[in-house]
Amino acid sequence: MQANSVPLSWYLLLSAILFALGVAGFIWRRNIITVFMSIELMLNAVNLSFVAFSYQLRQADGHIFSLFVMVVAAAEAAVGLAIILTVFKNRQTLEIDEVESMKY
Amino acid sequence: MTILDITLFLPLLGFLALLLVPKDRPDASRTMALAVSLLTFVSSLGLIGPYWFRSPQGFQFEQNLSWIAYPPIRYHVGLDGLSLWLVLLTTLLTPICVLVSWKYIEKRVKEYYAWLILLEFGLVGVFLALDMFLFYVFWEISLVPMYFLIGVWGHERRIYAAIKFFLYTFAGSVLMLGAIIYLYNRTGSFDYSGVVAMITSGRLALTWTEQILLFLAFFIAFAIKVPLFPLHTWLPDAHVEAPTAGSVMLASVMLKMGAYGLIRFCVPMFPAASRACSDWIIPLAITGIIYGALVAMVQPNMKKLVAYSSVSHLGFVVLGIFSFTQQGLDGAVYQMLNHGVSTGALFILVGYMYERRHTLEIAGYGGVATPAPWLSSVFLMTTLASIGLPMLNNFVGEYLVLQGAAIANFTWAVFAAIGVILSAVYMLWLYQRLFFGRASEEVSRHMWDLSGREWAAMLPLLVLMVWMGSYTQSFIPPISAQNARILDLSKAGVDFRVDTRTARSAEVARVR
Amino acid sequence: MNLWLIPIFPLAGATINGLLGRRMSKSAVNVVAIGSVLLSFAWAVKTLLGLGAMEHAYVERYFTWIQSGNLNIGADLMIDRLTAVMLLVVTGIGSLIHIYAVGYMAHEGGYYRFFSYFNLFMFFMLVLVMAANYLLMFVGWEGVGLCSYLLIGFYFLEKFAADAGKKAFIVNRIGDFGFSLATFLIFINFGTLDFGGVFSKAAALTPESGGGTMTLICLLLFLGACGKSAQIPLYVWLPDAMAGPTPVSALIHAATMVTAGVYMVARSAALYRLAPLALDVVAIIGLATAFFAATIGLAQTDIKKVYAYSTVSQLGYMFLAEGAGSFGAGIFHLMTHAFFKALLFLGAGSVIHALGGEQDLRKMGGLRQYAPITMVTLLCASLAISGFPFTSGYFSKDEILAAAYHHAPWMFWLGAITAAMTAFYVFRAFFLAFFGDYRGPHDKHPHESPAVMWIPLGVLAVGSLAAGFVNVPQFLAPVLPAAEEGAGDAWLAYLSVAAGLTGIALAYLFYVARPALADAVAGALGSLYRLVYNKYFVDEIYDAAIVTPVVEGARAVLWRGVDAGLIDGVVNGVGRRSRGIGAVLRLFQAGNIRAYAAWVLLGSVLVILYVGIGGGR
Amino acid sequence: MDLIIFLICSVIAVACGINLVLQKHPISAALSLVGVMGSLAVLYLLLGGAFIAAAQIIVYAGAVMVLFIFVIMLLNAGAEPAGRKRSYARLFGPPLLAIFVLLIAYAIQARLPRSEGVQFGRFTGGSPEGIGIKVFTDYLLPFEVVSVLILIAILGAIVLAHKEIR
Amino acid sequence: MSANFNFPLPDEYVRFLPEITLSAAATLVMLLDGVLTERSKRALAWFAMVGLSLAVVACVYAYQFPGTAFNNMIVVDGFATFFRVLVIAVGILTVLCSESYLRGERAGPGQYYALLLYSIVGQCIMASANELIMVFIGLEISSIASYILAGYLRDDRRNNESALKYFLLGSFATAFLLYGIAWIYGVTGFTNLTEIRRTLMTPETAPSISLIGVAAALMFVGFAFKVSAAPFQIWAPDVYQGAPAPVSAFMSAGPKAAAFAVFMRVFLTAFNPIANRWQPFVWGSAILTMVIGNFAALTQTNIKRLLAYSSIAHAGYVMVAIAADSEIGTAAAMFYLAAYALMQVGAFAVVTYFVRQGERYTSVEDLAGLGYKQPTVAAMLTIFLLSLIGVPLTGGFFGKFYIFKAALDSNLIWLTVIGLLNSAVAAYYYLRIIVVMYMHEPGEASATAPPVSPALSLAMWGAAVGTFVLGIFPSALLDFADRSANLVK
Repeated sequence: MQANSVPLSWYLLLSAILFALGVAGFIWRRNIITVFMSIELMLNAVNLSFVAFSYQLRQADGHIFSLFVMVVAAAEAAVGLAIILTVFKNRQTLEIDEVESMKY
Repeated sequence: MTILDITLFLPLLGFLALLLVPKDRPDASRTMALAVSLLTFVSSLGLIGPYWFRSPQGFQFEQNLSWIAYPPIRYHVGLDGLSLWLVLLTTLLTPICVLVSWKYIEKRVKEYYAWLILLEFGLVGVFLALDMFLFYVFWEISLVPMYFLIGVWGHERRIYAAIKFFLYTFAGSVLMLGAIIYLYNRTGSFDYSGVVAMITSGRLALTWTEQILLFLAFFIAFAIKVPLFPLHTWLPDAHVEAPTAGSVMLASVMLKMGAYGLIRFCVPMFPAASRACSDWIIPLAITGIIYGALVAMVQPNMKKLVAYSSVSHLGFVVLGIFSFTQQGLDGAVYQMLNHGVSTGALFILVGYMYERRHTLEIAGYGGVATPAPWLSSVFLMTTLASIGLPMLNNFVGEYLVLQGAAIANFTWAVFAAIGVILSAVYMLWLYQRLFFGRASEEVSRHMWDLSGREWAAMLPLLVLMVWMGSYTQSFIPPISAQNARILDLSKAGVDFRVDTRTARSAEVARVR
Repeated sequence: MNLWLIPIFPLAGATINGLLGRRMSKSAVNVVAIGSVLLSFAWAVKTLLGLGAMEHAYVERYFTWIQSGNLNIGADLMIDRLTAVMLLVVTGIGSLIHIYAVGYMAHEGGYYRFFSYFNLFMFFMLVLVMAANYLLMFVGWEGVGLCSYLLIGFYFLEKFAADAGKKAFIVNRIGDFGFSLATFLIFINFGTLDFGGVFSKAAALTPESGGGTMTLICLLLFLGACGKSAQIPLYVWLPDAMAGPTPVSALIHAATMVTAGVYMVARSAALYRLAPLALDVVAIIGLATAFFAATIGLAQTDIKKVYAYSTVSQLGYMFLAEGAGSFGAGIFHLMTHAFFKALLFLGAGSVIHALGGEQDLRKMGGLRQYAPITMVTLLCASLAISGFPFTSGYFSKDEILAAAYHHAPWMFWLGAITAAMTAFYVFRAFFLAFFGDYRGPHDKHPHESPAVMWIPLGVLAVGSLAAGFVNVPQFLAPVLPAAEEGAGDAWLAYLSVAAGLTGIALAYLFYVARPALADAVAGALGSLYRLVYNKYFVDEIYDAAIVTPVVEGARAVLWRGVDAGLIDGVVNGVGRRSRGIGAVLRLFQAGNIRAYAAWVLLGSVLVILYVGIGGGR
Repeated sequence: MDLIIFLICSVIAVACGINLVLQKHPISAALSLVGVMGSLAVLYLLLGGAFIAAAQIIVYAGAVMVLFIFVIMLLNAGAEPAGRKRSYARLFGPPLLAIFVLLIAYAIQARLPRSEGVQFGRFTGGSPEGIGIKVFTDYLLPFEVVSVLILIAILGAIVLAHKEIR
Repeated sequence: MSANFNFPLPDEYVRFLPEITLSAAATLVMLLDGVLTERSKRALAWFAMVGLSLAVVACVYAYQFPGTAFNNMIVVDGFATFFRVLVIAVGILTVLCSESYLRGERAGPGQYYALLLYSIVGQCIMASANELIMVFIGLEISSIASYILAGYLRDDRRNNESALKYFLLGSFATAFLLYGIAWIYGVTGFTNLTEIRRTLMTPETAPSISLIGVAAALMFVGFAFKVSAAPFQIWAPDVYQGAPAPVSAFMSAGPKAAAFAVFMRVFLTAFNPIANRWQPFVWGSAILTMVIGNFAALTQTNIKRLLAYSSIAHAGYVMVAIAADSEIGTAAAMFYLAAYALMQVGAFAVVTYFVRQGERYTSVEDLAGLGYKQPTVAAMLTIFLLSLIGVPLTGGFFGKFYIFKAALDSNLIWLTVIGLLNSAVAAYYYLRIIVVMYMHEPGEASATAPPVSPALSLAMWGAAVGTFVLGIFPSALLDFADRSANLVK
């Protein structure tokens, strides 16, 4: 492979790392919104994989897929933020650890 | 639509009918229940027909309709010498239980009788089902009503007892379900006769492990129900806490489901395994006989005492079954009936006394014979029956069982016979503490003699005690014939330990 | 011949009295009770006459009782010479005691109950003696046990009565345990329980070929006999059984039921022949019982207890005879004993009746002017039991001692000593009751019993004097061939008579001539006397060694320990444990979202590890 | 050339990602997320996903993130306070995460068949034209169905967030 | 760049008819909600009922034209139809339960029913999806709708919490699922299940097992989460406890059934070739699920939470059927899900009736004496509980029986034994409820129990009758399940 071409696997690794970072954000951050954003990060990572794979396969299907993922992500964002709003209205906090009245 | 189907489904219809009776008319439901149960009993009398003078081969009134197309589950019912008397026992005891509960049950009368009748349905079904799946269905159905009878109308610790009873039995029976399914997967059929035929003809060859495991799966379910020695602890609680009728049904019929299952399924289907396992089953049975008697001896509570005595008596049944001798099996089955009659009667009488005095503590009585002579005489007779006095029913059963055990292995008989001594000890001691001595003031105030209704409930049982004790020919022949077949089946594929000692005494039985 | 009528009459009487008795007048009850017994007596006599010589057994088969496989038990009755003797004894003496009871029980409550039990007893006793197979015999065997239980506990208001009844039944059960085991073995080895079948098969065997099984069978049978006939070690119930009304003691615990064991052993003679060892055991146990019971009898103060122990001792004699191989002699003594012992008890009853319920010898005395008839009849009985020449006892005891001598001389000597003691304590009782001065409270006025009571006494007195002239052993020879009769042993007879006379003389010396002497001797013997007076503390020993450990063990170890503690502990433990598991598991549901996410991560890692990378390739 | 761009962008992406995880304040988290998205858009371009790249900027960075920031402002969410709860998630999270990444990486490196490197312009299927054709032929149904999804989203937002519920 | 553009045939629309009907109904409800007056909004429930009933008809009609539609996006076969009808039935029951509940909470019915119907659309799509993208979208439609439903009473703290948890964790898991899809797409080049299967079957094109494995694993996470199978069951109790009772009823049955449908379709068609890889893991997961569900339920006091755990346990039984990895297993799973849906929704229906305004009475003890205050309701609950225990003549029993039969067919003896013993354990906590209802003296909760609304009682009766029918005459459904169990054409 010539000098200035990038091995596909690098893209995949990058996506893996970003995915992992998303997971990490989900687990580490305590602000609900940030947690939600880490999910978005994960989705982005997935999208990268899709696009990368579809490059390798020379198909546009992956792109379609990631397109739909974006749409869904947008929808989720709307709903999710609405939910967060209600939670905040009732609890006056965005601390995720505060939202555990039901357990065991 | 044979008379057998009628006997089986009358209770179900009765149950549905009872649900329609208005709540606020308890007497209506009482009468209804009595009518239904009596009708059932009458129709069940018709079942004796084929066995009147002869004991025909195979199943009578066989009915084999498809219930569920696939997997092939069939409504396959039939009657043979083994189930005949058990069915009659059930149908006889139900009306008696209705009578017994007449005054005893005041709250939620309608539900009570509904459950009682539904219970009858389940029990009759268990004894008639010839399709293993159907058998299991009835087996479980009979569980629920009893659970409610104990849990709702029982005494103080009724809830604990009810749950214990249900879980114990349920835990055992799920394993049986597994075994049934396994057999189905091997044979493609739930049909009892079919499977047995396959096994005996060797068309279905189970490996040794398979056979042992399947045997155990069935055996544990039945052993819990019987109950066999270490698995018996649900029984005292359930008996003590249950209302009178509950205890009666429990002791007289439900315990027999286990023994019945042993004879019907375990022995013919897994002959080799049964014979192999009898080496440890019999010691357990004998332990149960002696242990039950000893523990019964020291109980301060009447019902508990009778309950433990059941453990002892049922030990005889198991001993008889696993002695694999004609006498043993006949005795076992006969003992099942005897125990049904005499222990049932005992529980009824205990119930009578509880209704009067409102305590089950033996210490609360004493000198009852003075205020209630007839009650004490009836109780005496029942006591004598249950300690196996000759010319009363239990004697025959115990004798045959012990004879059979002795034929198989004399040592067993020696130990088991100790139980006979002990039974006299605890029952007579109980009788003395209840009835002899001078009646204390409140005893003489509370105890009065039997009422007409109470007589009506007891009389059939008393008659049966004498009849079954003095002229066994009216009962044993069908049993014997059936057991002979089962004995043959149990020899299938068994190349070891087929008893030779009876063969030596080739005395041809006199025929009259 | 309708043998079945013989037992059925009493049964009918029992049923009628039992069900309707409460509404019937006393006289009606009497008619039913006595009538039924007399009827069966009459029918028995008629039957026997009809049967004539009875060279071999006459059997009537009625219906199959139990039929299972090759086991077939019929409700069959039979009569042979042995049965005949028993039949007459039971029905005859039974009727007399019934009549006597009318007078004795006149003032007791539960009159009808008493007679219905009494008749029921007759029924079972007759079944016992007429049964044609072991199991039917066992029916009677248990049945009489039941009636004795009921009758001993007749005064059930008193705890000691109820206890005595229970004790009797349970001790008998121990015997029956042996009996039933024996029947099992018999069936296993002979394939039948019919006397006919068993004995014909047994005849084919010899002691050698019979082997250990026969011995085992016979020993087990004898265990049964020990229970029923109050032999060591199971004799303890009989003295307590005196708690019942005196007619009961006379009929059941002297004349008939307690002899059932003797009868049964005699019936099984054919088997015992095959088991010499068992025979020795029988003889030794019998002799031992005879001796020890006699020693105890020496010191009892309750008149009925005295006679009770003498019964035990006499039964021992009978077993000694059978053990010595002379079954005829045993039965002979059984018959004579039935007469004089029944008489002794009835007499005692009449004495007690005369004193309004007093049983303690020390509170009697001087009754000879109050109750002369009783005294005379009792004298006859006492002479008979002491083997006074030409009374019935003389003949039978002579036979026994002779047989014992031929079996083993030392047995004879011991027997003779026992005879002396017997004579001594019987006459001790006699003298204490009728001679000297009245020692009881003076508000009571002793009086002679009514005719209905003393007439039976008279009849029995005649019997106990004359019965000896019936040569039972010879009559029984076809059934029970006697052991070889050694010649020229007249001196044995003299010796036994001498022993008896010595006993009487001593008794006279101690209790009439020199009353002080008795106490002096008792004092001199000291502890030995106390030991005997307290019946060797056997009851206490049994209680401490068997009853208490069993009961307490059952309570503490089995019930509290094993049942409630171990088994239920495990069961409930399983329940508790699984609830515990649940309580732990639910802790993972910490409610914290990030924790949940961590779980998901963990899960995914596991899945990838297993499903993904684990796959290789 | 590609390599350099890739390296730059990926470094930015990872850096922003890490920043997202570390930042206590949602705003900075949001901004770093935007950074990630931007760099990803460039990478899409490299991979021949012209349309996706555009969509990424418009939809994600444009719409979605604005929404986020809007909400953050609305709730004026401040920096999260120092964690009071010691959630065990944080304890055994890192090793798990490491394992996770390693597993995936291993799969990528060791198992994935080698293919020639990525070079800009080699593949242009991701052009708006190509996407358009795909969407309106093979992916017609999902494309239609997604409308339902969006409808739900709107409805949900109304249900949960509008002023008065009754 | 080939533009193979061909207009969809009428049949294809017919195959998609149920979804169309439902969306139409949903949209109508939504619009009507705007125009109707408060009073007349009651009618919306019945309107939704009509829509659902029409959808059922549509399903049956669509079944007349089996096959794929829209370039293999969806496939209409027995399996799909079965689950379509099932989820719609669940929807009907839910509507019936919700009617009085919403009135009690004075919550606007319009959007509620609309969301409900939309969510059912999503589940129908899942049931018939033959293409991962459809799976994904269907899943999202169903999930997002139920996120909102879970938090529908936005002023209720429990609702919010439940919604938030469900939403965050749900999308978290979905991300894994997507990642998995990306992988499977990358290594096979397809997202169409049949294509994927073909690729895996043909040796020369078959990629490395472990790559497929990774993909399968990641998708497993997503699905297992949706069906609440261990170790991904954690969210369920909190969410079910917090959501409005009728919504919990719906979520514990509908989405779960649909998710199982997808699960089975994906793993039994696409990943069938590597069954030997994932089957053992399903085995373990099944045991874990049963154990956690049953044992953790033993000590629960809140009845909604208890039912949540029990629903986990039942998911475990279905996993057993999947572990059997056979057509019988699939049929068993299908049957069981049907029976389970009936009894679970039935039980929740009673809870819905009982909790009262603001869900005041959610503790098991509150049911004390219900058997005498409200005999019919109590009898119903008893029936459902007995069915959950698995007492004969109820659907629950037959379902269990059939599942264990399948398991034994595949020689999963130990799995069967453990499952059987588990059902014995489960009996305990169900019995406890019965005990409280019949053997305790009535408390004020049951004393103040209002009469049952017609819609609710209709739901209960429907579920009860269904339970019995499945228990006594299972043949019809069973045959259908058996016939449509062979996913692999």
